[in-house]
Amino acid sequence: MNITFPIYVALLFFPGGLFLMASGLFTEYIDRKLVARFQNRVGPRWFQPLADFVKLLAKEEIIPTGVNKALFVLLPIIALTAALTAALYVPLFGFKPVYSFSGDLVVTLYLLSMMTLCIGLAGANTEDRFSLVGATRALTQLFSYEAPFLLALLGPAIVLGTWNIGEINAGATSGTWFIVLQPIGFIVALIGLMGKLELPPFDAPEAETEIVAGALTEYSGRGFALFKLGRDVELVIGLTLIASFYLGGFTNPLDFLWKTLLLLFVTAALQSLFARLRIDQTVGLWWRSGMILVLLQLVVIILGTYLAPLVRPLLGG
Amino acid sequence: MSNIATTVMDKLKTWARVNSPWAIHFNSGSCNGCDIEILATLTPRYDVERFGIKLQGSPRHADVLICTGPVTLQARDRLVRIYEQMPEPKFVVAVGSCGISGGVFQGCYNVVGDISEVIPVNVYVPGCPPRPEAIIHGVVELLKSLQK
Amino acid sequence: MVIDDDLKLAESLLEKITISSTRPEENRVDFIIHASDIKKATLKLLREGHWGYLSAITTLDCPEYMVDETTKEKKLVPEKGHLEVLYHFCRDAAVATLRVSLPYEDPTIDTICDILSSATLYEREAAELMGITFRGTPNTDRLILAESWPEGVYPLRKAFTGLKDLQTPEEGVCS
Amino acid sequence: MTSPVSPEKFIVPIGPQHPALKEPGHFEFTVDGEIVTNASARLGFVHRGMEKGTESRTWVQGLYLMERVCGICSHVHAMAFALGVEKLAGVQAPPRAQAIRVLIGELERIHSHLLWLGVAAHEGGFDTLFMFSWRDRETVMELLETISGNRVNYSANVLGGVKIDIDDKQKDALLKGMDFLEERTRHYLKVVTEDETFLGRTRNVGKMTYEEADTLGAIGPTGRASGIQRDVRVNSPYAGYPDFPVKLVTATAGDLEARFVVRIEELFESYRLVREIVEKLPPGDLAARVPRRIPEGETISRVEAPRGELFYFMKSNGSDMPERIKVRTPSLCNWASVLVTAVGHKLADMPMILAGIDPCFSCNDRIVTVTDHASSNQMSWESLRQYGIEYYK
Repeated sequence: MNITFPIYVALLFFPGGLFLMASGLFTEYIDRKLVARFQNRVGPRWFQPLADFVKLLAKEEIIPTGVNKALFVLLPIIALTAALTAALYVPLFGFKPVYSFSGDLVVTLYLLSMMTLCIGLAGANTEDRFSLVGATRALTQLFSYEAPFLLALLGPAIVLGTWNIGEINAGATSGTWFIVLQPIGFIVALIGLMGKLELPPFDAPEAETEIVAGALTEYSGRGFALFKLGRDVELVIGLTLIASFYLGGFTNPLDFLWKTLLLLFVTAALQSLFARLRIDQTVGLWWRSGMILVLLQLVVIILGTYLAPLVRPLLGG
Repeated sequence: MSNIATTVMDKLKTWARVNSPWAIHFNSGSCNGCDIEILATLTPRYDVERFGIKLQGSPRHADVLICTGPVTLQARDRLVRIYEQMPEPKFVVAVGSCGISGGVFQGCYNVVGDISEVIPVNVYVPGCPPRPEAIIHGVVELLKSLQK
Repeated sequence: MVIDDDLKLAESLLEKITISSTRPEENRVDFIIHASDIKKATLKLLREGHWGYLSAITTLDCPEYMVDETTKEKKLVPEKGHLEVLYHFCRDAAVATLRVSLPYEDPTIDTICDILSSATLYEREAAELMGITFRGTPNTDRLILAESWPEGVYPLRKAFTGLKDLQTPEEGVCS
Repeated sequence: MTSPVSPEKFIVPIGPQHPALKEPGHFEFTVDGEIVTNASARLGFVHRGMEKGTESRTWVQGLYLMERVCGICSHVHAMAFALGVEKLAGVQAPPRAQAIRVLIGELERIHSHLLWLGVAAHEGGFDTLFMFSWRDRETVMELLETISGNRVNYSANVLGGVKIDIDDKQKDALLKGMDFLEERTRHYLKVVTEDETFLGRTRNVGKMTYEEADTLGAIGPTGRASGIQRDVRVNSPYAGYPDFPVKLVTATAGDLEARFVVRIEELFESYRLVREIVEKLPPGDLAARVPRRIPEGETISRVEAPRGELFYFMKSNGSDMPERIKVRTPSLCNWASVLVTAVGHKLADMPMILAGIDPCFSCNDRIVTVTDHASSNQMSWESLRQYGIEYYK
């Protein structure tokens, strides 16, 4: 389905703004409900994230002393806008990406990690010790999972020879699914997404039982609401990215729906299975195992793509 | 036109506040009988997340302060500080008869005895300790009072 | 019976420094010793005899009462009476208690923290609630009472009847 | 243990309000580089002045006051108090009452250990285990409620005996509950000893050797995990324990994992005991009369609480009000031994070490105070751990 929407509709309503936020909230609901059901609990009602969001908007916003006021107010807005702009290049809901150019994969990834940067800055901005530590942890985690996550997504890009998400999505629908061809890439990408969104077991930066609420301890009201919404939107975009790369792209909304929900189910299961890793364990896990696996896989891909044309005439003839 | 907008906004605000009351728990000297019952409300059998109640870590994120214990002298100013850190509109639920009248510890030298002497309290949940259902009922009563 | 041998062992360990030893119950023995011998006694019991472990330090306030003729109920004689410090050592079922009595005017005793470092907790509590000073104890800061608690007021003393009688606590309710 | 004030001394204050601690506590770890040089806690937030309270209450009122020293082990406090008063008054509770006391004591140990398993898992971020163990704990809470009418603070004890009885319907509810719990606990034992993320946080963390534990007087599961043969139910049996002997559960590793395993194995022991008591419940009446005025005298009553030996010193002066009640709770001993062994350990392990001894603040509102150093700069608990990790990298 490659109907293209007029730019304003795309930006404000359909694949872009409002609908994306609504789907972000709905994904958060499904995620919390799944985790609760795994823990044998009943879990929240369907409109819970919406109620949380509206309530937080209606709450009084406390600006603590010793804080750079402009930065304090601006950071949540930047975080949310970064997440929303990243959505333009991603084939949301099975439609062709609104705007794509070659190399937009790298731009999207860095727009997505802008959110963690904003949280890190927000934490460092205040004097509260808990958020200072939360900020250092968030940034440490950012540096440790960013590279493997990018390399894992590069796998299919190299095989299809293009860095344009739209084309990768189209290419992925043709051949066999990349999850079969590059299983390591899929695993590292999925775990990288969980690390990026600080979902448990990688939620050391906002470990509720250790550092109160990490970098966002000082935020209340609107700022906290925007940060939470930004994270939900990022969850939707991340799932679409991995689903379109590794689960053989999607051509229609139905295709999109069942693939992202499948991935969401897997992440919810992973969330409730493990204890929270200490920050040094998460960083260790990434640099030692994640990085090496992905590099190994890239070497295999590169050998495969460049040697194949030489070898095929010998074999196939 | 503008008053219709404001009434809709108010209705929306109260709907949101009633459906997502985030709570924070402070033990101001309790024998932790009430605290383990508050914790029990999170577990599968009672699960307060059905009503949107989530236990938050930071006072900044919380609307409802669930306070237990007869407020010992030592915990008094910390309790006041926690109360002041919470953003408006904030509510207090005093769980257990210690918070209401000092309970069994009345007359002990280090005990203030009644939470409402230190911070304004909206709902009292009597019992030593009250059952998890009673604590949930207390919070639901608080939410009903918000509706009016 | 095993308990009896433990008690006899304790008595043999301490017979040189005890003033007198009694058996209030079949599994307990009490030794009355001088305040200055406390270090020697603990060393003998814990290190030489390996006699169990220090279970608790209890402090007693034994003031003198005089019967008031008119109202016939007991009244405290101010500044009269003595404090008592009890060191309880347990070994299986047997409990040996070292009893030291200290005068009101100068309730000081040596610390046993150098023998048993974890005893600092019990000494800290005794010092704060009953007003007994332990010479040479490593840490003398306030233990459990609130910072706002007035100095020199010892709640577990019989003379203490409540903070309200001393001074009214400052204002309470805020906004 | 005098710690010299070294220039770069970090004092880390945590609490009193902290989501990890279900109760107020304020911990200060003085650190020299990576190694903890001095660990002290400043509690007092839960100090209600109960010992003084008992002196202005009659013996019967004192029983209800002592039940609320700690909500999790309320029966054990009441039992120790009642046993002490009976010894002073020279009264012997009937055998059926003693057996029921032991039964409720074991049920309370089950509920306390399951509670601790959940809270320690929650502290380590393993929320699913927290939810599951607390869901299973509801079975034992229900059993306690059917027997005594209340989930916490069951006040089954009366001076001279017990005021509740166990009929046949309750007996088979107990047996059914025990079978369900035994099968669940076997699963938890497997999780605690095999789940590698959990082992990453517990294996040889907070190690305490046998000698350290012995000299410092570590008691309860913390001490038994280092091989200390100390369990009041075995060394000096009280109430109904002489006719229902207990097998001592110990481990040797002395680290956090051993403490987990010891507590879970004690659960199996408690299930066996409850089954045995339900079958062989002696007949007879429930309580003996105890006079209002207790004759003059002193006594010591020692009882095995879920966290270790609970020590009561009671002195009566012949009137109907006690002269002096001294309560030394098990957590005080555990605190002392762990805070001393914490010296020399790594910083990053502090949270789990503290969670490992099952700290119960309201039990021991009388712990070491803070050392105030003008030169110290304040770090949060977490930034100290972060400091540890930076140092490690």
